[in-house]
Amino acid sequence: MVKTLRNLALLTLLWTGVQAQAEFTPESLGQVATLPSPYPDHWLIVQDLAFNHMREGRFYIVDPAATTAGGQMKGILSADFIASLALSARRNEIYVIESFFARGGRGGERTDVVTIYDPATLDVAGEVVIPAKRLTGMPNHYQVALIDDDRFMVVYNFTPSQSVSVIDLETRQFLGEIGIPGCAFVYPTGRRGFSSLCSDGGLLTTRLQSDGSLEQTERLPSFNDIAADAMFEKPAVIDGIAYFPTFTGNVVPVDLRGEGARVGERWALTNTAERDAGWRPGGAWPAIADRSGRLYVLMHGHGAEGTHKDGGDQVWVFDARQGQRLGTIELNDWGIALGMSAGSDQRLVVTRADGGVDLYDPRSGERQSTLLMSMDTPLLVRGVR
Amino acid sequence: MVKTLRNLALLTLLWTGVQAQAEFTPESLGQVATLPSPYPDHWLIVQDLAFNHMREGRFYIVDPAATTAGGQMKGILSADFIASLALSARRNEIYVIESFFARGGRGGERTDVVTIYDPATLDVAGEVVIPAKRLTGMPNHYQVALIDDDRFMVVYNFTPSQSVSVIDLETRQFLGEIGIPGCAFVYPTGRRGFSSLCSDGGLLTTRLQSDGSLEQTERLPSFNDIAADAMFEKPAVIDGIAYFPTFTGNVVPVDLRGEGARVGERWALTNTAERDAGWRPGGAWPAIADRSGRLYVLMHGHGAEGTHKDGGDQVWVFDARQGQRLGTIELNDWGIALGMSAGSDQRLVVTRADGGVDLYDPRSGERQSTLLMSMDTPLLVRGVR
Amino acid sequence: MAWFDRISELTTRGIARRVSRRSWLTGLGGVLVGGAALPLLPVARAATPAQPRAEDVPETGDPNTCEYWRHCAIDGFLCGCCGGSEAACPPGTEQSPITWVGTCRNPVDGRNYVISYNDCCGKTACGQCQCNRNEGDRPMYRPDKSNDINWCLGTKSSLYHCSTAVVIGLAVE
Amino acid sequence: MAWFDRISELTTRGIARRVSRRSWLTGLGGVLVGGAALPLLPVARAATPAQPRAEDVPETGDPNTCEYWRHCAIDGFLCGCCGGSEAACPPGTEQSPITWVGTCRNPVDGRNYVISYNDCCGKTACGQCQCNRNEGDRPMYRPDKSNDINWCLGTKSSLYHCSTAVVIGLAVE
Repeated sequence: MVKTLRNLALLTLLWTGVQAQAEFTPESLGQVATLPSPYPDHWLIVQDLAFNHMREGRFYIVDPAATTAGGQMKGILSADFIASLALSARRNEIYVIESFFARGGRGGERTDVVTIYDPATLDVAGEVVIPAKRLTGMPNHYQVALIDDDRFMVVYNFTPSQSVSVIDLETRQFLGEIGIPGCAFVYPTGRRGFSSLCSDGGLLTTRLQSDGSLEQTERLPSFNDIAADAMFEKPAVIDGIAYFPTFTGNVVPVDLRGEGARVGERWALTNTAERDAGWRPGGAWPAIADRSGRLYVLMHGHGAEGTHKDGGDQVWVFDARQGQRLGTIELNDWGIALGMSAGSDQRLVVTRADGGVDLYDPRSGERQSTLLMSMDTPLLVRGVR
Repeated sequence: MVKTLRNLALLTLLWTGVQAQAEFTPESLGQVATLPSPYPDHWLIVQDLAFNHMREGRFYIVDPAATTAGGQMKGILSADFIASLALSARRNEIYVIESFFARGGRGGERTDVVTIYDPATLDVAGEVVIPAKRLTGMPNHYQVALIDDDRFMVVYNFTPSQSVSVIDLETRQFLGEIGIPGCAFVYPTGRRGFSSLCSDGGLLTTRLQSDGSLEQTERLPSFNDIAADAMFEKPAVIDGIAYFPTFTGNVVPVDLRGEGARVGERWALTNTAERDAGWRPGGAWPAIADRSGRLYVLMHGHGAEGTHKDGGDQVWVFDARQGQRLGTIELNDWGIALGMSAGSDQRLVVTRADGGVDLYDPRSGERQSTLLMSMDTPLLVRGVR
Repeated sequence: MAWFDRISELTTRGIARRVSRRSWLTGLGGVLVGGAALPLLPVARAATPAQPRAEDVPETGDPNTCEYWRHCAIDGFLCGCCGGSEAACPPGTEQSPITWVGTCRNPVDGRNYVISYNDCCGKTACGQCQCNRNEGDRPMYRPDKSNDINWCLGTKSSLYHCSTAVVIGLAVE
Repeated sequence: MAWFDRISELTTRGIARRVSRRSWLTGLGGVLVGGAALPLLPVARAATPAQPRAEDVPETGDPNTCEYWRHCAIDGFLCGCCGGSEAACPPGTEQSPITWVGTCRNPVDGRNYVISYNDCCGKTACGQCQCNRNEGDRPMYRPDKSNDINWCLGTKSSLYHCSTAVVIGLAVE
């Protein structure tokens, strides 16, 4: 896991009167650690917003199975001004979409960049400068999407005009901007499209041509009662179907597999008694799925108007296709966001209200471990693919 | 203290169905607070390194007499990458010397800048780009100096070549670089000069001509036994005489009033018994003076090699000219750096090891107040002139 | 502006906050989320002659706390803790001309006021007095109602420093 | 690299650290600060054939703690907590070719080793495992002995990420 610095002649400055000893072979200078490729299934990527220092956010690459803080921390990617991240296994690249200010903490010209990392070395493999228009705000996994087999990246812009920037990852070029007026975010749809949720309660699907230009858009009329029961903009996706929880405790499935999005039949997370007791979903990422099709929803009791970001102390488990409750996980500590590791032996990841990050066995509901590194404001956690 | 935004037509976006009410006059939008000019004597400037996020350091302008956190915080200046600060009453300007990176947390081109602030509005009044060579490291008040009646600023560079950048504050231009090989920092000397401490134990004085170019340099031979009893690079200055404490507990006065520096007679902070008990000065800023000529030194017992940054739990008070101990202040909490407010009713400011900042009455030795704002890693504190 | 940090907030203020806020604001939902169809383009309005702090609004409470009545939908650092006030930006910053608006009930007169949560911009995060309350807040696809968005838009710099809570009207009851 | 943050260190590790460190290292001062007159220009030395971790050096202790024997003059974030190790930089960073050196006593064999505290550069502060120990440290006007300096010099970027502690020699006794 360690490479020595290439053929650079290392200048070791010995200012002291130290002499080389025949008996002693010094350690190598210029060693830089590398990471396995691909990353093991169980690794995680944790986004630390560093909210009080948001120009200095970080993504941590973490091995949660290690038993020491140093063992868990595998690498760090800088993430300026509440960045977004995307992974491409096919391209073997990590993308960080971030914003820089020419005069730092006092502003100056803003430059938005897609930084391209080699996952094994974490070296910057390239960058694409994009219009300085990307949405900045609380992070959402669907501010960026990879479509067309990871050929194109689309980044959601808000100025407050709404559009996406299209990037060709093959040529590492910014291709252009496509308007999505009145709509937000990019949920991958079909082969080469993405859908966006709209302020009128509807949905817009945008399809690209093979050169990355606009092919066609399609609007669905309102199916989202934003005033009375808004859909979270944060779905859990299972086999191309996005399950959007709503503020008062329903789930709206949207099928994104075809060329156009299709809204499925909504179902309730709660029965009448539970709803009357105020059980509602909530948090910075309230729902996540595992590979078997189970849907995990972070729930709090006594919910009301304004509690939709409060997270919860329980995770309710559902069969997403059947809309059936399968069980309940009682969290050891209050959670505010959910994630899921990759692979066959998945872990449910819960970001805690106190800044900790816990891993639960999604079947037994037992807490198995807690991340040990020091973090400022970790929020969203994802698996490594 | 509040100005409304000049004649800009404010665009207030009312997306809601709210209607103007005849009975109701809305509050002004575009209000921006301003500060009194000059600042009251008792205000402080606190440097928060934000060590874990050093590209996002801050200088806080603080009224320590206020009784709430919000009342104490008068304004914030951003301070990128362990910045330096200088004040000019004559020019009515505040200067922050800082470093920006074109690609933020992952580096890119570095730009060093002298940012010029209007103290009343904290607006950026101008900037001077200087060579990206300034020393970065733990902060020292003498990384920057204003000389020639605040006409010129000199900034200490370390690449590791040692030099100063000369800035004309009148024209806001970088004039040039002057080498100070083997020497460090800039202690204002005479009318238009500065002195630097050298690695051979000597001292270099550099005098500028009236156009800011080099006039003459003068080297003093070694008077500083760096191995056995190094002078801190952090003096307390009284009427042009810099009192440098040493690691083992002496004081070396250096007279900087004339055209050349003159080394005075060293005296001891401790008697034999105290020295044997290991009483030594220490900290990130171990000594400070008040306007009456008293010298305050942060002291710890059981000192030894390597304890010189440990701060202390006592402040010893001396008559600096006589080298006589006047008294002892027992700190309520362990301190790591000293500061002093301006004016006639001065306060001794102690940065605590736990991140707090306390104010003591320098005469009675009583702690009078504690800063209430939330800070990451406050270190150096100074008065406002 | 519009950020949301459950972590430090829940940590510092405790879960109790949820309960008190919830009970205090019960019943406001209707007012908060009512309204006509969303205009897709911002409606600009020239500033009316105004005053630093509305004399018509009876005041109570500490403006530098999250519990202050105007803060029922605030998300970010309170400008009153950063050198400004609940209505004024700190020195050296610029108030964003566009933002989201909330509706908060004034406990003194029992009336609902429209609060404009204009962000102050051009300096990096203030880092003081972070609050997050979400009465009437909606997801970011409904930007006019979303406090998750950085509203430093239309300003010289999009750097977010802190948030104000300016009373700009009485809500239509 | 070379930073010093009394605050968080003393906060997290407590005043007790001072005492234990002091007693542990008593008597090393002479070795640490000895040496000839300071060369004004750095003396460059090509890297000798070397190995990732010296087999000649008997090891003990946890390299990710401040108390680890090689860390007697370290100042900054331990690279072993950032994705690297006590001798290797974390992925995506670059090791500074110039730095300050200290001399630390190895408690296993009782010998003094020369430690090169090379900083890892090109990413912003790691923020993990901050340490500050100052055996043999001298003020910044003696740069070869100062851990207060950001030693990300001669690297592509001067951004400081973390510090390594590489054994490069045996001290002349």
